[in-house]
Amino acid sequence: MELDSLYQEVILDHYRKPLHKGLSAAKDIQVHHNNPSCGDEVTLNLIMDGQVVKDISWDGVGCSISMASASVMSDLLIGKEYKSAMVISDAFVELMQSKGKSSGDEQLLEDGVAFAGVSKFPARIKCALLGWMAFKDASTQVIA
Amino acid sequence: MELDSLYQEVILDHYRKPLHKGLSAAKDIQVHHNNPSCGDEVTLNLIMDGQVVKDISWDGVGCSISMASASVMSDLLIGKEYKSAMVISDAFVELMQSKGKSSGDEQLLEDGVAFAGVSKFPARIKCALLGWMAFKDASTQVIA
Amino acid sequence: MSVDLSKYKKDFPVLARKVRGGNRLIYLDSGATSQKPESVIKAESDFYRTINSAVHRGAHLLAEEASEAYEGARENLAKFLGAKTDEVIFTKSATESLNMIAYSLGNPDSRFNVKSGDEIVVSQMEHHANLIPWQQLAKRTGAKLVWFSITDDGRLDLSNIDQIINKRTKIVAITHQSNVFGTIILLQEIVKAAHKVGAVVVLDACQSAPHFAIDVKKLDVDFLAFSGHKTLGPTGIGILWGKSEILEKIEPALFGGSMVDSVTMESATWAKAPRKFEAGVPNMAQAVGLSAAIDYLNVIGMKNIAEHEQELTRQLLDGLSEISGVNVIGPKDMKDRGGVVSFTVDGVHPHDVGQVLDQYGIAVRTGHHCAWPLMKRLNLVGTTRASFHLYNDSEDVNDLLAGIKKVKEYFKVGK
Amino acid sequence: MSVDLSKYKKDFPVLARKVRGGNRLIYLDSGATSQKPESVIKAESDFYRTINSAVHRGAHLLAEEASEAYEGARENLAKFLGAKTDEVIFTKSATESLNMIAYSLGNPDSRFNVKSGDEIVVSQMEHHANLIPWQQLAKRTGAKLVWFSITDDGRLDLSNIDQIINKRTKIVAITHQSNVFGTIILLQEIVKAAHKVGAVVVLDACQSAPHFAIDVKKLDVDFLAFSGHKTLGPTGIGILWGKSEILEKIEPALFGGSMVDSVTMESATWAKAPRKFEAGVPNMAQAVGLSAAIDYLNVIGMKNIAEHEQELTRQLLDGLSEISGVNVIGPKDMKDRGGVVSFTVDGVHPHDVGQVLDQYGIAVRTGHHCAWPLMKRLNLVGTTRASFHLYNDSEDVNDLLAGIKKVKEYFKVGK
Ligand SMILES: Cc1ncc(COP(=O)(O)O)c(C=O)c1O
Ligand SMILES: Cc1ncc(COP(=O)(O)O)c(C=O)c1O
Repeated sequence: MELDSLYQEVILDHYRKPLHKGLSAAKDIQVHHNNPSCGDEVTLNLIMDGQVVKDISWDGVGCSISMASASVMSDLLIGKEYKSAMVISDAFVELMQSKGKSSGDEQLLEDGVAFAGVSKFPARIKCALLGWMAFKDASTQVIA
Repeated sequence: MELDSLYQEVILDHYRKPLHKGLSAAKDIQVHHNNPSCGDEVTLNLIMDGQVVKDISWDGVGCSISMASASVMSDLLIGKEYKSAMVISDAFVELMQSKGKSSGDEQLLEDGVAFAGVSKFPARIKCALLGWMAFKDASTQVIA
Repeated sequence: MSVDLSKYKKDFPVLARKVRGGNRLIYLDSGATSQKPESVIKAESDFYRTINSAVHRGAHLLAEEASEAYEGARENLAKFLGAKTDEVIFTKSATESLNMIAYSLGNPDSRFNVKSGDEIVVSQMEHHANLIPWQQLAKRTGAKLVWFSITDDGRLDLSNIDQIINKRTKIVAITHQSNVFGTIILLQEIVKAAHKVGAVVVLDACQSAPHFAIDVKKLDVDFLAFSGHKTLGPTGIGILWGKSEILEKIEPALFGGSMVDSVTMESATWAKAPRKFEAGVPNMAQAVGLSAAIDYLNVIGMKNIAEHEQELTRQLLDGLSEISGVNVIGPKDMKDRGGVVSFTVDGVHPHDVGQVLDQYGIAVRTGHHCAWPLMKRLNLVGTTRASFHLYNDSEDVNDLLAGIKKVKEYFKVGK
Repeated sequence: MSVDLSKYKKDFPVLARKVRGGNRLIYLDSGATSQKPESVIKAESDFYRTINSAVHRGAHLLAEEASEAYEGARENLAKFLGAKTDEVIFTKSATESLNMIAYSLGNPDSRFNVKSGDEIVVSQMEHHANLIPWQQLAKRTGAKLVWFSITDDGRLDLSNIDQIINKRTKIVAITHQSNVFGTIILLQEIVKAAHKVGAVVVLDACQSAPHFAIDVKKLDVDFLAFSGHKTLGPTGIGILWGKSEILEKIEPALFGGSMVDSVTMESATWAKAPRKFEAGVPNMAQAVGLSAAIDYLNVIGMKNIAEHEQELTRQLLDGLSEISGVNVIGPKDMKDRGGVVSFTVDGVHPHDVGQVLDQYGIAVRTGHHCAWPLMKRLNLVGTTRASFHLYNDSEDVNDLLAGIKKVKEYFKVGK
């Protein structure tokens, strides 16, 4: 079923047991992003250690795609250099824009490739990007 | 030609030699009416003698139909009782709304029946009514 | 089913579509926009094919015919609302209608105008289109925005109407039927209270006018707005109706050609309503299309349509009550409610509910339904909403109910 | 004729009509509204027949497809104007576009906002749609309206540009091509002067965008408005283009669904452009129809269309100069002028000229053309106006010239 390409088991797992959910007490910066057309919200705390992403924690309400994606994003980016976090982030955005034509670089995106199917559902792309956009916003602000 | 039912000779004659055109010095009331969609304008001076229309004079710019109609109207209504002027005026309005189905009461409307054809040209009806509406407005104000 | 409207379904070309791997389209999103019968589509394209030209402007045959068609549409809409012809104003949408009134009533040259110290009343269940224009009017003028709360079962809380509508009240803007709950608002008490203090009542009829008979004289409101596209009509056309006595006394909000009485470089005066409120070359083909939609609705009869939708709503509410973990948001009984049903499924986000339903060809709306403050009041992130029009049938409801069960299976929630 | 567009005429169904006792329709009123090719009519009705649903709102397939079509239309329009996609806003008409900017620029929360002491510049040859909104803005804010005069031959008088555009100037709103004279306004000097003092330039492109290629980057204006219905597109759709840096800094003018970032009962914040400026369910089918019109124009090529209309205009001006008692109002030569030709016939009121022409199937516009102040400046009650689009041909011009001679005969004026 077409639907299964959207709701990969990996995604549903992350949705049911999201990683790094729950905001940390400490933070360098906090950002709040939302998706006005559906009401999904993510708040994200970021701690940087120089150029390294030391910690990401987040909270939010939203659909399985948006919550699972925030979970995957945080787990993937914690510990990465800012520069490689950006590379990963760009690769994820590109995957989302691939209209089902790319299956993603598993080396780079790990669990993130599970979202490849989302790119066939235009209305869900912004769900998958919500957490990533929050991270991009937060990290750019800290680095700048 | 269909056009000839619009531009009756009587109309063109009144257009070329309009009656009671040129505003009188004396007046009980002056009204100014215009037709914003085409720019036609009529200014009308009215003198009443009790319930009798003593004098109408007018000036204006506009198409053949609007000018000729003001001419016919003034000539027809001067000297009439207010009440019969209203009857004539109503008959003229009715003729204009007849969509070409009425030829008008010549007894009542005299030269006014020449406008019967106008009722087949919806865009011109308001031209034909411009002077009449000005009279109606002016006389109602004086009588009231 | 007491009224059988099944023969009309075939008039809607889009309903013949197969979606997502061959499923028939089960369109349950008429609250967002309705589908259009062939006669409406044809009326709009026939306008272009035969008489297209600028109304009220040309001296030629096409302009005559276009003007007649356009003004005929106005007459038809007026009859539909029990209004006078000159009280019907064509706008692009209900949203524009509501914004226009807000601008007009905030213009100091309008004889009914809002100023600092005045109050504007709305409710907690308004669509953004009947909320934000009033927030903005309040901001511009210094007036205060106040609102009716809702009760937990999705009704308007009128218990404090005496405080809410008071001497300072200038405008009461209220929805006729909630686009989230389906609740129909009984207006009598509100209109009476508003008129007693000299306030005008603005009715958002977006969810009512397309579904049951409306008579503006009986409702006794002062303004009313609804959208053509929810009324089987084209997109890009809306209605603003206003009482002629009030239209006379207020300034227009859009300025340009065809709405003037005279113009100099410095200033301008206005034509009479409705012209005054229709600046520019109007959405003529859409007005004519909407008029065809009204004709279509009239043939079936608004009473029959309302009854039909009632049946479907009852069937859906009954069915939903039998699925565990499904919560109807809004009235659970048929008292004063229309064919809009919101619900949540425990453990599944509305967006995901909608996605699974879509897989089976079932088109519903998910999210906050442009009623964000209402969602916050309810502590919800959103709902899934099914909404009907005359082309829906009992099978659609059955398929939706079956679909919801599949959603639960898919996400492994409940039994 | 150098460019032969004759094969396109058959694409316009209305042009096959016979009028007034069997005459072919000679449509010379494209300045008021253009005719529509079959592909546009079909694009609009196909939207209803196949993908009709509310964009940006549903979680279902139709909503996806409708959103794609609608946003695709935006992309297409952006390319047409040499603009960024997010700078293109769908409105209902140029009139609405211009009013929206006026409201936005008058909102004190906009970072470019007009206030008392500021000046707004227009010209004496503006259409009411690009005059009255600025009169009203001036009235609302206490700003002053000033204007460029015109020369006797129908050109903009820029001799006092240094006084007209000065330190107090905040907005310069100007037409790109006069809808009465056909004069094309050369913008460079005006734009330079405006930008030098930090003013924004609003371009009324109603009579230009449908007829020749436009590149907003080259024009370097800040806002631009035009109407779909004059551009072979449907009625009920207009374009507002604005520079993204400015769109970011101004408040929207219409409030409602789909344009918000967040909403509480008290206040709301806005989405980014273009969403911020498109409240409510948009005129989707019309946007898609307009996009099809742009496709159609692109296939023919705006350059070819402009050249074709130039040829017809030259032919008409030449022909009119040979009829005694006929006066061209506006430029009599081809320098910087487009396919709009106004004229008067000595001794015959324009309304009567139009009526006689109509009898021969010739559709022209008569009157003040929504440019009343200009008529007063010219001491005219109105003109008769012929205006072209790509579907006109040399035979149309010949028939018009013959028609004018018949007018003179009918009213027995001149030889
Ligand atoms: C120069 C000009 N500006 C503005 C307008 C207004 O356009 P619309 O009536 O389509 O809003 C027109 C056409 O009527 C026009 O010719
Ligand atoms: C209750 C209500 N009010 C207002 C609107 C706005 O209508 P539109 O978007 O057609 O302007 C809608 C629909 O979206 C609605 O449901």
